[in-house]
Amino acid sequence: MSQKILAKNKLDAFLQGLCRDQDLFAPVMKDGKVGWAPVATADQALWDFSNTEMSPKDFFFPQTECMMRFKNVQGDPQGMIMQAEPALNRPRVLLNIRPCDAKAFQVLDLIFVQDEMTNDLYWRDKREKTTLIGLACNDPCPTCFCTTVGSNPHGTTGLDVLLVDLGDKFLAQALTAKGEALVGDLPAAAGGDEAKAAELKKAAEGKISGGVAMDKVNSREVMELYDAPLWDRVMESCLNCGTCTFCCPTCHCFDIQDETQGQDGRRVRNWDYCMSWLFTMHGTGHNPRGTKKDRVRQRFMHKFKYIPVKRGGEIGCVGCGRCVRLCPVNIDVRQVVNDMNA
Amino acid sequence: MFARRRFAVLKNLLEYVGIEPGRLHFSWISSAEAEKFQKTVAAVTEDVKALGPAQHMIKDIRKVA
Amino acid sequence: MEAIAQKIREAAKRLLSEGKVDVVIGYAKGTVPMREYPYFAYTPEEAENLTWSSFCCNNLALYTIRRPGRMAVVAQGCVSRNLVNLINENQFKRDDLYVIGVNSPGMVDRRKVQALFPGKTITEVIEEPEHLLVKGQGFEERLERKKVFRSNCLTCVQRNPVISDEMIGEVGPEGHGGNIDKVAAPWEKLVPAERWTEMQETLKDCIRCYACRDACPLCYCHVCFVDEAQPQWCGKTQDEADVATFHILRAFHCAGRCTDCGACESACPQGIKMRRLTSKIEKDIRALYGYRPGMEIGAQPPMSLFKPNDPQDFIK
Amino acid sequence: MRNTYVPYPVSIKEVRVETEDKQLKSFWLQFLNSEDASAFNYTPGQFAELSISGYGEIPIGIASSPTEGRDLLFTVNKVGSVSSRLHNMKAGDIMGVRGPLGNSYPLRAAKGKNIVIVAGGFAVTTLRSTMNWLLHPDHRGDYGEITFIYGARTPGMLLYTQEWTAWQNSGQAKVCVTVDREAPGWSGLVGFVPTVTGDVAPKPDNAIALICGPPIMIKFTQPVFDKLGWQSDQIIMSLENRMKCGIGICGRCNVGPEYVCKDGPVFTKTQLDKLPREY
Amino acid sequence: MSENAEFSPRIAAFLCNWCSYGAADLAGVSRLQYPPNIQVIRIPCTGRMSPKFILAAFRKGVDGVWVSG
Repeated sequence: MSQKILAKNKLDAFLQGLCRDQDLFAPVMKDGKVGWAPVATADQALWDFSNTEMSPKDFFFPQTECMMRFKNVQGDPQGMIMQAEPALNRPRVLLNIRPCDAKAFQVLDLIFVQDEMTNDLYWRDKREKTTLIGLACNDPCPTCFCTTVGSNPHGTTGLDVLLVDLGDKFLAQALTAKGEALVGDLPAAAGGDEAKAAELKKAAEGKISGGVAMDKVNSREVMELYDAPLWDRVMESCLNCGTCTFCCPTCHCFDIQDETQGQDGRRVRNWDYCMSWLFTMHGTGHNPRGTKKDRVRQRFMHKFKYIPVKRGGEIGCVGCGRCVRLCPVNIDVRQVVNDMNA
Repeated sequence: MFARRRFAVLKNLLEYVGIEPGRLHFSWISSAEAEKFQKTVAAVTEDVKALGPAQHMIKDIRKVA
Repeated sequence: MEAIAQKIREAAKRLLSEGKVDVVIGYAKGTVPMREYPYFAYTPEEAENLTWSSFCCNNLALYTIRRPGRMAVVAQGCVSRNLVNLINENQFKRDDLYVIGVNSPGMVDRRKVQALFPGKTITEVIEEPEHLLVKGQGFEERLERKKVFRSNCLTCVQRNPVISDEMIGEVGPEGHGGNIDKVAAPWEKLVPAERWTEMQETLKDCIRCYACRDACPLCYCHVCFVDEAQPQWCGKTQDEADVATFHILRAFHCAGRCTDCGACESACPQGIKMRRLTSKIEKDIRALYGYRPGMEIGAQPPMSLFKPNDPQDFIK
Repeated sequence: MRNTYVPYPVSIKEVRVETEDKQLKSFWLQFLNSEDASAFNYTPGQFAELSISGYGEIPIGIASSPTEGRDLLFTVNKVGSVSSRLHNMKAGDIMGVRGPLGNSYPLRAAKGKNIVIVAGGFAVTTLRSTMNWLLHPDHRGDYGEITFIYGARTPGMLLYTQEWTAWQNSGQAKVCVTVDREAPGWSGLVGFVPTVTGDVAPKPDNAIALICGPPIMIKFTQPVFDKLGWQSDQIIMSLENRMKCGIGICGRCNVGPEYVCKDGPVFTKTQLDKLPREY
Repeated sequence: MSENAEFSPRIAAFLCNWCSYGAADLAGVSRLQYPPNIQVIRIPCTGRMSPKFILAAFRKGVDGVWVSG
């Protein structure tokens, strides 16, 4: 695919083109935090930031999502019959998404869309109608460890276009037909630009100091890791709150509930988290993951063993480091995985 | 009597977050005070009526979510 | 600070090697700047990992709940008050607890520090007596510690532990100069409509992870009201009524018990200021019933008590 | 592409109280749309999410057999809010069914073999489906000896009495029904399922066993099979875990890497031996 | 509801079984007229009253709550 140049003084024109028929979102600074918001001009968006505080997964998998509605009247011909909510009516562009977050969507594609039965139309619809324009990381944070879990600060997986900040301009790499359509009209890059981008990539990779080793985790059996003694220490300080799962770009557990209000009713799904004791509680009172240890172990086993076993080696972690930064008791996923690998 | 302390704190808290004081009422009525009951119902209804329909704390599931 | 940390380690080693306690619960150095984490030392060797700094923001009293055996807890003023609370609420016996008391230097709010360097990555923070030396990619700056205290530490009234079996370092002065009554209940001056808007603004980023609840040493119910399913008191959605229900009831459950330790705000991944709610309750309890939680073993919690002359103007 | 979260609308055709404590009721459900009925292709061992608008969904094993026609049978224990609501519903009410979900008993792979079925309590539902399927004239000839062992606490707690009596009388299968303790009017077997299984002593040669029941029954039945020389891959069990989506996404029913809703609920003992006991 | 119609509030009334509920009963027996806006929920004692009930009532859309012992 083609390599183009997007000059920084041409950004507004480029963004205008993007938001003509689509909703355009980008990271912005709000109350001292980096979050996502609709933008129309280049100066509204952030171009120099580490990453958004929360993962952008709620664009495809909102924390609260109405799935169906029904008329809450038994006896009415249409009463009590579930009708799916309409699909997204306008396509979207996410600008300046980080490569790790884009990679996470591809991991989630493997889970939300597996076959004819396991085929989440809510997820798929939004994925298909969204274009992802990535912004390569030239300055990874000390908590980033993407290169050790199969991702990269300049990674292209899951993106339609990757922008690399070359100082006075961006190198725009089209990665899909959708991306090609967006940047096709831009001037072509010169050999020197690509070489500079390659240098920046190498430098960025070099800045990632910490990381995880996975070789032994991969070769060990499920039960060997499950019974390992490390979990007794990992769980000790854990609060069993939902922070790590809610900020995580690949965590995707949810709960489905019905709500009624007079003659209206809806079925809605909300993010849920494996740290909650209620999550697996049976109606009979039996709980298969009844202790804090079971629940803490589940999160790490799910990401680093269960998903790889089931999804052809793909890891359920992209190394964004959000959980490391936000965990109220500083449970560091890098340490946990390295202990699993010890 | 224990409830009284709880109600006091709760009433203050709800007022504090912006629920109009007139929306929440407490009263003591003994089972013999039918007239006080009648009067209190009327007073409570008047107070709430004066405030108009509630605006806060209502969960509206018809909204898009 | 390091001298105190050294003394804590020595005390812990002594307690563990003499077999006085099974575990020492303290803080260890975190893997990211400005974040120490709760640490459990079972052996004198493990006690080497204990530390003390102005980033010890978790309330360790939390970990004593339903924990069998004899434990020692590193406790500054607020933690000790929560320990007293728990003893008064019969969660464990005073005899099973050994308090390693420390005067709190006032803990630092890492969000306040970060806010001074927007968009920049802080890689290291070094403690100096009155200052913090903040280092990052391409910058280095010295901050006055007092300017970046957690808000609750600024208005703290109990820096020294109320109970301790052993005091580490000196008993220091109480208070940091802030006046709680001036900052508590910030919405009181607003009209009702503005108050509701302010609350929505405060809570708008809440992701319902319940870290505030889970980090709080008051919240030890087996089944929290938000987890009750039949009937469900609080919906799980992001609807403002559901979010507000959670925060209002959580705050209410702290009535007469909250020590304003700030663990909730420090735990929140979104930086929500939920003390705007709890400080109102703390203030009311003081004004109405003249009570400060956790100051004295054996004190009756105000919400399980009544006096014939309690205020009741609001009741018709 | 069909939205697999949206249940098919069905109406309740018939409600039957199954047990003396009235905690179990059976529901025959009829599809409102005939194309939905044809789309719902299932085999014994699968389950479906019963959807009651305003209350939610519960995963329940399908008790009918596809050989019985298009209507579906579910037997539901009253425990939570959805099942309690269902127990209060009557013929003609509209609800929903989503499925079929999960895998099924490996009956086609077991052609030519003897089959031993062990059921305890109300876990007999999908095994009722299996028995009806096996005894159907189209299938009976494909299998050897069929043994059906079923136990409940009291005679009044036994489900589908008419049906198993008919199987017994047909001579097509060896039917051993037992209750835990002597009871007035009960002339059949008395004793726990594991004991009865030991007495019947099914032979492992060219056979598979399908076991479904409460964990305690499974725990004590397994050693009986081991003693009789059965291999782990001959023993097939059906698990239950809390579920929501039913299609392997929502994350709560997994046992290790396997999702009970999608990769199960039917597992061989060989598979389960390699998995955490999170069920 | 049309704009002109007079607003008729919905009020959840939590009444203690031994006090106000009895008073309500007596009011009924005595044929005392009172506004029909209240929906009565009988509670065994005011001590059973939980703040959860009050918030739940508001969430369900009542315009006012009245608790009476």
